[in-house]
Amino acid sequence: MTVWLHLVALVLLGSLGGALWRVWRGPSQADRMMAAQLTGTGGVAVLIVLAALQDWSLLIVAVALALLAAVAAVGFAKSQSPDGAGDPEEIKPAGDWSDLNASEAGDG
Amino acid sequence: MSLSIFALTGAALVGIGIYGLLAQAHLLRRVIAFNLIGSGLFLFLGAAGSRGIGIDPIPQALIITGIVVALSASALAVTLVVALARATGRATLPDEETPR
Amino acid sequence: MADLATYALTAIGLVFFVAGTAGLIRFPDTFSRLHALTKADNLGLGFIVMGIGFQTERWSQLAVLLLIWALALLAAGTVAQLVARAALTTGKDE
Amino acid sequence: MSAALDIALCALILGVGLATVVGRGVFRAVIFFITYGLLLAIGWARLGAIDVALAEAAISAGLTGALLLAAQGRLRTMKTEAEPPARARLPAALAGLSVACVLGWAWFALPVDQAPDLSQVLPESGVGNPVTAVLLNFRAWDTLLESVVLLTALVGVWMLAQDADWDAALGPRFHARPNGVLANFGRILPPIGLIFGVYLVWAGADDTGGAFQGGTVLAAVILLAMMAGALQPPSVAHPVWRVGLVLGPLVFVLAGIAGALLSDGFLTLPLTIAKPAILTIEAALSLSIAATLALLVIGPPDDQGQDA
Repeated sequence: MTVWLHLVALVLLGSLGGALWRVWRGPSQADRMMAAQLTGTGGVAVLIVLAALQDWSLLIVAVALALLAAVAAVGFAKSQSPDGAGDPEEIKPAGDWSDLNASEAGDG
Repeated sequence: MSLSIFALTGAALVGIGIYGLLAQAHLLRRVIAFNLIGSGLFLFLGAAGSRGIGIDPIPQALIITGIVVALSASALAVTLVVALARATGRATLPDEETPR
Repeated sequence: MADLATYALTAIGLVFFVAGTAGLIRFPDTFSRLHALTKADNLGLGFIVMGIGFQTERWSQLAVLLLIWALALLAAGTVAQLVARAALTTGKDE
Repeated sequence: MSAALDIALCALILGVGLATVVGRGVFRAVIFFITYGLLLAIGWARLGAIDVALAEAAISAGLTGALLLAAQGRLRTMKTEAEPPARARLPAALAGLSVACVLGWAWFALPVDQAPDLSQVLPESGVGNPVTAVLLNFRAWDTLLESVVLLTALVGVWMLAQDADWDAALGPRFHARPNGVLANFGRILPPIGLIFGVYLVWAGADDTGGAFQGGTVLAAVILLAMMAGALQPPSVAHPVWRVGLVLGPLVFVLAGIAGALLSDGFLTLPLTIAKPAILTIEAALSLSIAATLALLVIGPPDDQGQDA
């Protein structure tokens, strides 16, 4: 079991490395941000496996990571808005956007 | 064995950070490079503190406070960068501009 | 028996993680890459959580594992929506 | 097998560290630095330093990313000059390489000291987590001064506000679409994070956790609630927040004076009251750390975004 769990952690780190390649390549900022988010999920998975391997109290680190996983991305969404403090959902996207729900469709 | 790996990684991170601090002119990138130096030293210290029997909690306590202080210093530095950019329109130090 | 379940479930989890990363690298545009991330990876994390769950020594550890997965799902859903919207309104700039 | 895992992890840490300093693009460097903190937390977990892993994870995931991304976005909207290319690369690389080599040599040249055996004195500290014992009892001076350093940094950040903005609320004016994804997230997560942060402070006496780790989680929760529009950032003069900022250092100093009067000297805690004293100091300290770190990341009062 120990060998297998080491192997699982190694493969997870490898998949994390693949996501890092996307952070490097981009091309858009959203690509980089989402790839970083994926490394976050992968990191949580690695920590869970390490908890089984080494010490169950490592789970608390995984909880902290999962809890705060979204904070950086929220900061990113904020910084992308025109005044640096808004919400991307406040802005209506350009062009035909038929996916908006009915309550929003009227207020153009 | 694995302690040496982490200690050497810490040493290499200090070197990488020094490179970034000297070669990159944009001040936000210098703040990041400075943080690399700090965390490399923490890693070195943490590995050194684990060499004896068991893990020495004193370096751990120092590193925890160090991480928090590094963040507060970074916050001050980042605010300075923004204030400089607001005053001059640049995020680089004036005397280090490449001559045109 | 428990070990067998761990082998199987973590293996499935790995498949999802690797598939998600492959999608992240191979898919042609930003929005299709978002799919790869938010779906495959969190499914993968779920299988890893279940697999490791068979190794826990106490019920509290299992509960913490499930909490981790729930938090990761909440974060991933929120982030995917916000980043996709940000990408839609600002476009590709670099 | 275990060594292979460590080598792979360290290779990733080094690769990401290198990616933050080479090439062009401030945004890319910032994103790499966020993932760098995550990998470093895994590294600390591998070293068995769980308290450090917790602090690193909470700081890098919860605070550093938001701080740097906000600054990068701010510089972009101010239309600062484009990033100049890297210069003097060879001398810089040589300087970095030589320092790294000296440190690497030092690792093998340094004598291996035995770690001091704290198991003898740990019962005298009143708490079971050795890291907490060091932070709040054996080396309490360091921790007290460090909490003052945090406050000083915050005052420094506030001093960079423009005169016209001084009375305004701290940071930019955050807003979100009512009942949108962000606003709802800002309502769901903070209660969970609050419980988790308080748990870390409480558990820190005997288990993994403590004032710094719990305070950092609470700071990230406050930051998130502010960014989602669920909590209004205070102004510089806000009385409740001011009390919160100085409460930790104040309680710490009072406990220290009590130690000087009742026991052996400043900041010594007699065993009979050590545990309740440490828990009280930790509770006050984590409140102050949470408030200080959150306001540090939010930044000085800044109305620039509004009139732009």
